[in-house]
Amino acid sequence: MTAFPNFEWVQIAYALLTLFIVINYGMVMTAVVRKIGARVGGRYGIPVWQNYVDLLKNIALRSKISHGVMYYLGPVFRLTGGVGLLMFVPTIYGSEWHQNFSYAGDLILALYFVFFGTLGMALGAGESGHPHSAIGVSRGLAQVTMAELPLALGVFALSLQYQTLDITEIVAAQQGSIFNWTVFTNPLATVAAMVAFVGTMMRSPFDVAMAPQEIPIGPPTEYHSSYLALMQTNRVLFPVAKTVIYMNLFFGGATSWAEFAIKVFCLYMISVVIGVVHPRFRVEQSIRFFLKWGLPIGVLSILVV
Amino acid sequence: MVSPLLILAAGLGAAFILGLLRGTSERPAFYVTIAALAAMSFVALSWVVGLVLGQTQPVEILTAGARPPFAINLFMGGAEAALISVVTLTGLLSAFYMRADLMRLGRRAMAVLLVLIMALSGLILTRDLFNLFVFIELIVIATAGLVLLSKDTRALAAGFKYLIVSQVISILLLVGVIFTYHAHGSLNIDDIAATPMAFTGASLATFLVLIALVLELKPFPANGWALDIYESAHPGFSALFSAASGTAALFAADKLFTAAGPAWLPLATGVGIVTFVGANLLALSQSHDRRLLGYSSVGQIGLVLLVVGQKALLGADFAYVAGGIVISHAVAKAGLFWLSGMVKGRTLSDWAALCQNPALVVAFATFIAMLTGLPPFPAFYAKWVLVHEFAATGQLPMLAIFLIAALIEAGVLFRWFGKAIKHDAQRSLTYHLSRETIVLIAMLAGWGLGWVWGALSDQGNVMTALPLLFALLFLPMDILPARVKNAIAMAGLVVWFVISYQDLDPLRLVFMIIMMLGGAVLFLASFHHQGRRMGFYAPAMIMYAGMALLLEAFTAFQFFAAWEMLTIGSYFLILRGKESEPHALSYILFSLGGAFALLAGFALAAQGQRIFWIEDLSELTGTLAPWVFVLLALGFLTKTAAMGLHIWLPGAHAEAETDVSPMVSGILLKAGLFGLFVLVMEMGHQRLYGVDLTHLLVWLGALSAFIGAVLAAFQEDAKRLLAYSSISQMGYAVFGLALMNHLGWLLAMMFAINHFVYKSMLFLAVGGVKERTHTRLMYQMGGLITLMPLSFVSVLVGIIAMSGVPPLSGFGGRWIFYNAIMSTDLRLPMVLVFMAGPVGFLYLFRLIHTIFLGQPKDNLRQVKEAPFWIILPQMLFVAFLIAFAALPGMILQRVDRYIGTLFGDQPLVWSGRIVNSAYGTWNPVAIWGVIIVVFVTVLGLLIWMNHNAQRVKQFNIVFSAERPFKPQTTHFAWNFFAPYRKAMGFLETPVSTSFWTGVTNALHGTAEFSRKLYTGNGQTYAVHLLLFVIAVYLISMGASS
Amino acid sequence: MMLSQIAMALGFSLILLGLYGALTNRDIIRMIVSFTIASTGVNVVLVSVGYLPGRSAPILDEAVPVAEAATRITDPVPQALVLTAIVIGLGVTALMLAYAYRLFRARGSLDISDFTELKW
Amino acid sequence: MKDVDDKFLKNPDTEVPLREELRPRKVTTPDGQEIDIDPLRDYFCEAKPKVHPKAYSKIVEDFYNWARANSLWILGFGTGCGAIEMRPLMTPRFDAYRYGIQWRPTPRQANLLVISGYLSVKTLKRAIRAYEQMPQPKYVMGLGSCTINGGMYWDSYNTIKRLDDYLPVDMYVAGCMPRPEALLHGFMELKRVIKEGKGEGANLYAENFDQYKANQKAVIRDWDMPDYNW
Repeated sequence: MTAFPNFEWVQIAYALLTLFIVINYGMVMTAVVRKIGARVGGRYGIPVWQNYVDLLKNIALRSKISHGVMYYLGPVFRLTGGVGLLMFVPTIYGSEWHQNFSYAGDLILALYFVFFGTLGMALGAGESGHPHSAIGVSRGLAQVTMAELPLALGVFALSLQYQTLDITEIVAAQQGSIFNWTVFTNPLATVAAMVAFVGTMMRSPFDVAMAPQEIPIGPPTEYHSSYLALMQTNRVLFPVAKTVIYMNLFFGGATSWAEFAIKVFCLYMISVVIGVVHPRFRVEQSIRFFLKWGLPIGVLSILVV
Repeated sequence: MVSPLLILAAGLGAAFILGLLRGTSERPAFYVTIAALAAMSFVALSWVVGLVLGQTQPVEILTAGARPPFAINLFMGGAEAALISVVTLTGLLSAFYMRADLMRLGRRAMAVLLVLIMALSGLILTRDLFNLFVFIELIVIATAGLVLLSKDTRALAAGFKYLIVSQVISILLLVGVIFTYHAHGSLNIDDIAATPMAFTGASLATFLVLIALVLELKPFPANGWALDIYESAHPGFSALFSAASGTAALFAADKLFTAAGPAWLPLATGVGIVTFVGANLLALSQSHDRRLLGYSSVGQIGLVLLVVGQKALLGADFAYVAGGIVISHAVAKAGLFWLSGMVKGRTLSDWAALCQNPALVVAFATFIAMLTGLPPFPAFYAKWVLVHEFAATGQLPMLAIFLIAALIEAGVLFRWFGKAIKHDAQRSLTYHLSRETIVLIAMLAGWGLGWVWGALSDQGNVMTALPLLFALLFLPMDILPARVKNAIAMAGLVVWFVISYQDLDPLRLVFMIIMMLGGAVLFLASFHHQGRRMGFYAPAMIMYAGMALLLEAFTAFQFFAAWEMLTIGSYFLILRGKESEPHALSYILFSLGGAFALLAGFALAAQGQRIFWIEDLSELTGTLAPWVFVLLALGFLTKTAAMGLHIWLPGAHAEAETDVSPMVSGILLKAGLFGLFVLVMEMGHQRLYGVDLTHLLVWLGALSAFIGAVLAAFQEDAKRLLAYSSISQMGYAVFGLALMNHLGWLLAMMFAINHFVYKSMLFLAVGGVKERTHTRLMYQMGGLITLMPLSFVSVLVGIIAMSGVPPLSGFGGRWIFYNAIMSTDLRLPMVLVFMAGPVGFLYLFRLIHTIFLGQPKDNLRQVKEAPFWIILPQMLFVAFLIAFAALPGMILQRVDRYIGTLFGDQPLVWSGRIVNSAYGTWNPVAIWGVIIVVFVTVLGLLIWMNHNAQRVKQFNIVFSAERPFKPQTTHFAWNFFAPYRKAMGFLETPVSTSFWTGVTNALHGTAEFSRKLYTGNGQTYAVHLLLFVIAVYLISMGASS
Repeated sequence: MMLSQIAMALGFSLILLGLYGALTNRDIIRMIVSFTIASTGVNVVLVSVGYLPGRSAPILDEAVPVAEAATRITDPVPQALVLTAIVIGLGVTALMLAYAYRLFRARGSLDISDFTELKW
Repeated sequence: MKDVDDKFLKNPDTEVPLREELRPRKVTTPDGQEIDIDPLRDYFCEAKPKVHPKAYSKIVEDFYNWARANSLWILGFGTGCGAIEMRPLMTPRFDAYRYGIQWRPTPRQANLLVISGYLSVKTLKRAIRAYEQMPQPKYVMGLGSCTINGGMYWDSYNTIKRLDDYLPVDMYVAGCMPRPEALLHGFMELKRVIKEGKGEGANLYAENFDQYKANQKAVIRDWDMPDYNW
């Protein structure tokens, strides 16, 4: 087992534990976020367990249809992308339990594995034959080309700064004081990456791919029942997994689940807050936004490192 | 040895005998003519053989029993014997060729023909100035007589114009002769040579003699009359006029230039280069085949005149160079004129009739290759030496002009070839077995001469290279069934690999694996073709031969010859595509342009060294080195289709046949990459005006990677999309290479391997789809996943691999990329590369979605999976990709170690299956493990929950409570990235296309404008002639004072 | 010496005259005549170059014994050349006239500017 | 099951021709063969709806029903004036979200089809299609008297009078129009019905499929779709 250094079966249990915690955290957190949104709007809002109920309801649906093999596999790709991303990133710094399988690769693996689910989902949506799905994918891909750019630049600046691509080492370098966090040592890279963060969270103003009420909901138009359940699971898991990366890279990581919960929540709220006060961008508008703001900041960040 | 005088005597004697025959007995007359010509040829050839074998010595023949200057003397040496052989053999073959017309016109015509050949031989033999004049006048008379052979009534006018001009020339010549005599007291050329005169007023006589002979060579622009003759005369005679008369006149001019002394050589150089450029430029706008051949003849003769002008500098090489070009020209031009006699129509497209006869197509290709100086023909060796001489003597502007004009010439000829191959024949061939035989004899002579020149070359004989011979074997084997040839070709590639892989370093080995074994795998797809598939295997194997030789090239010459070979082979391959004519032309032009840049680069680097070893590039220093780097890089970047030099690629790759596209994309592009590898490995960092050239390469690579991807996203044509994607991928590779660090090079290698695999796979898959759907437009497809599942799988694997998503091998490339850029100080170009990555998703998704997903169309509802033989290699590639993704070490580790020896570092640590760099880790097996386990678990979960899903059909979609109208209106495919185009469409502006279009338009415009010079009026031509003489005189006076 | 110079000047004048004529007359026959004039001029020039005053024609007979030939005759070479040139000139002129005849037969015209189908 | 309104039964003698795009036709493949295309057969799944049994164990079914009741996803399909009454439910005043109710833009993800007013025959076709595309179990709620007996359109020439003849209605909310409070109450009642395991309209529809189809086809003149829209 040279490929799996120090592999023990218990690691799988640890990883499942991480997965369990993160999914539940995601379920509750997204519900809480929605509830906060409702309260801000003067509504009571959904119950915090609503996500569980919806999930269960979808699994409990009786009739299902399938448009074909790729359609069937789309949600599988999607969830594998989310779970895999979580598995490839150390969740809690210093905890042997929650390193997951991060020895499989480094930051680059995480950055590229983000696309795994996107690609599979896009393919599945494509096979449904629904034009709205294709339109949604077209928009989403077009937007992501530029949205990922500031992140790539920020990460490049960051890895130049720390001279490593290993997430654990990057987190380790930020320990000690809050001022060791990248957000303070390298604010430009952080800002650049956060632009990308906001841009890829599928929230307003960058939610033109889903565009509810316009092209119904884009790629998942044809998905329902357990397919949708898998996607819902991913929908709560994936943003958290992604936020974990940002947390690890820019905000000192987390040494405990409590710190994890707070940091992820705060980061997540950034995109929520921006989202509730901004109307939706069209694709070319958001691309211009990234070119106008994300790109210069990113370039600056790689130049000053 | 028979006296050379017999050559003249036989001609004259036979002409007299013809006079004695009865006017009605054409047949005996013809036999007499043939016998005389055969006798003349025999004598000439026996002299050649004798002189070559050393059995005889060159001989001076005295006439009238007195020594010069009191009598005329002739001289028979090696050059004379060879050229007379050319003249007489051309005469003999042309006589056979013109048999019907000669019989029609009777013995007088035959006599005139004999006199012409005799006079041409005399022109070559004579060492007497006045005798020269006499022979020239005889040639004029005979020519004017033979022009009348043509059934074209316009030939009459052409002949008269010729006579007018000849009158003027003879006046100039005679006046020149008499004053030369007055000055030297002798008419013997050798006597004149003994006391050469500098260019002064008194030497006006010499000038007149020389200019008269130059005018005989039809210099640009004083040559309208000659073009009219070419256009209207009988092709058999035109062959003589171009090949034999041109050769003889050139030799005469050479004799006199030698006699006049080196001070006069610039005159030849000047007139030669102007003629070479002008004639080729004007040929651009010709649509009449024979007139085009005329221009080409004029250009070639100008080229030889240029070589004559370089005589003093070329020294011992002169005969080799001039002879190479002259003889290539003679054989090729005679062959082409003979061919033109078999083609009925007179436009270039009418040559499509040749396609009925493959042997003639091969002959046509041979002649064009001979004219453009491609290997292995004599002109190739000649051009090599000539260019090196230019470079060694610092005549750089001349070098540039020469290469540009040669490129224009190639453009003219290959445009013609393309038309002939690709257009539909309106009229069939006028077929005569004898005529075909004659043409084929000329073709064989061409190949034979190629061998001779190769044997004489000190660089090595291209014709003896085993791969090339193997490739040429496919010409006669073309009658075999395609599958047999295919098996032989595959076996050839594998065998070559087996016998040669041991001597290679790992870097070359990887390229060898890609090119030879990869090529063999790609040939699997060719099993799909049934029947004979004429004309496919020879070019394909020539291309592979070029690549095989390229990898084992150690001298610049070997490298260049191999490069030209793979270029020409791939050109013929690309030309086979359905609509590929313009694209193949732009391909060959860019490739030859690139090859000429290589040639110039090597020549500059060699600085007169006879054998230049590639590895000596590293020892170049001083101001020269960066320029060499620029030129070589330019050459290689043309092949890798870097941004700006890329416009040939999309069309060429897209229009090529299904199994050709992967060859030219997956394999051929690697040749350019290999060249760049060699270049940066040997030359490293070079600075020009303080700019590190590798930095420029980094930028260029990044730009290609980005723009190529953006352009790919906007294509509607699946194969064009893949072609643009190749530009992008090659951009990555160039980028990695130019980073000039260990990981950068490993990155380039990784891309070379990956790009070969997935691009071949994708091209095959898309090609397979095209085979079934008969279209390449993606929006016309859709929903093919259920019909062509295996093609879908290979596209799926291909796009995952190419986009760099883990776990497939593209991710390895990305991982190395990040590690490589960590250790470089260049940062800004990364922005472009970072942008290129996600854009890759755009076109890849579009590719798979619009073809395989979405709504199936009515007419494609019942298409079948792509043919087995097209699928088979794809599946092999899929397997390889997966294996390579899990175990990249099996190839990369060795390469990595080798690159380590070059840089003296070892940034990657291979511990077991894990790769560690200074910055991070890549554990491909673990990645696979995690992903597979998660994927299977989730899939199992879904199947457990949704196993009873109802399979529905294409219109069972929610459509706002409506139903879709038709599949065509429901498939979202055309202009798929409309939003992206809205934002980034400005990148689509065809800047480089406009630039290159501008260049060609300017050339065409100039040609179109300048050719109005040739008004067709004989008097105007005479005026041109006089003005030309005056202009040359004034210019040379100015130059010498 | 005067004589040869006059002859040479005359010869060149004839050449120029002939060329002028050939280039300005459109009629083919006139052109041919002009060329004949020009070649006559060339012949005159040839002869004038070889002319040595006071010597006799280079014919070896009783009047000029072989032994004295070198000092008594003019240069024979130009004269030989002229003879040849005349012959050739005749041939070319005849050919041109033949062409003129056939051109006229073909087109009914002798204007050189009518024969410009072949151009560009 | 009552019979349909006989007022505008379509005349069986005048057959409405099939739309051009749905007519069987011949198409030439790239290889030049002629193939037959029958759009209705080739483009649409022809399977009939199945009756789906309840979960094997009662407690699981109860649990599922609880989840179904607390996660009512409404298809945003407004007919008639009732659509206006639904909007306030999303506002702070009524806030239906707190009951687990939300609106989905696609039938695939919705469980509850609210017919919010009168249905013209033309709209009926769309309603049927939307209903059939929803996954089981699914519920129909009729708003206002129009869906019960035609209401003010009782003698209209092209408005259906009893929704129940065409789709299995689980819950009617009376009124013309019912106010949002009434709607909320209706939802609460529907939740109760579902929790009791009586929300089996979809199975009813599948069981009496032929009857429903006959009723639907009796009024819809241009039936240009398959019998069941998957």
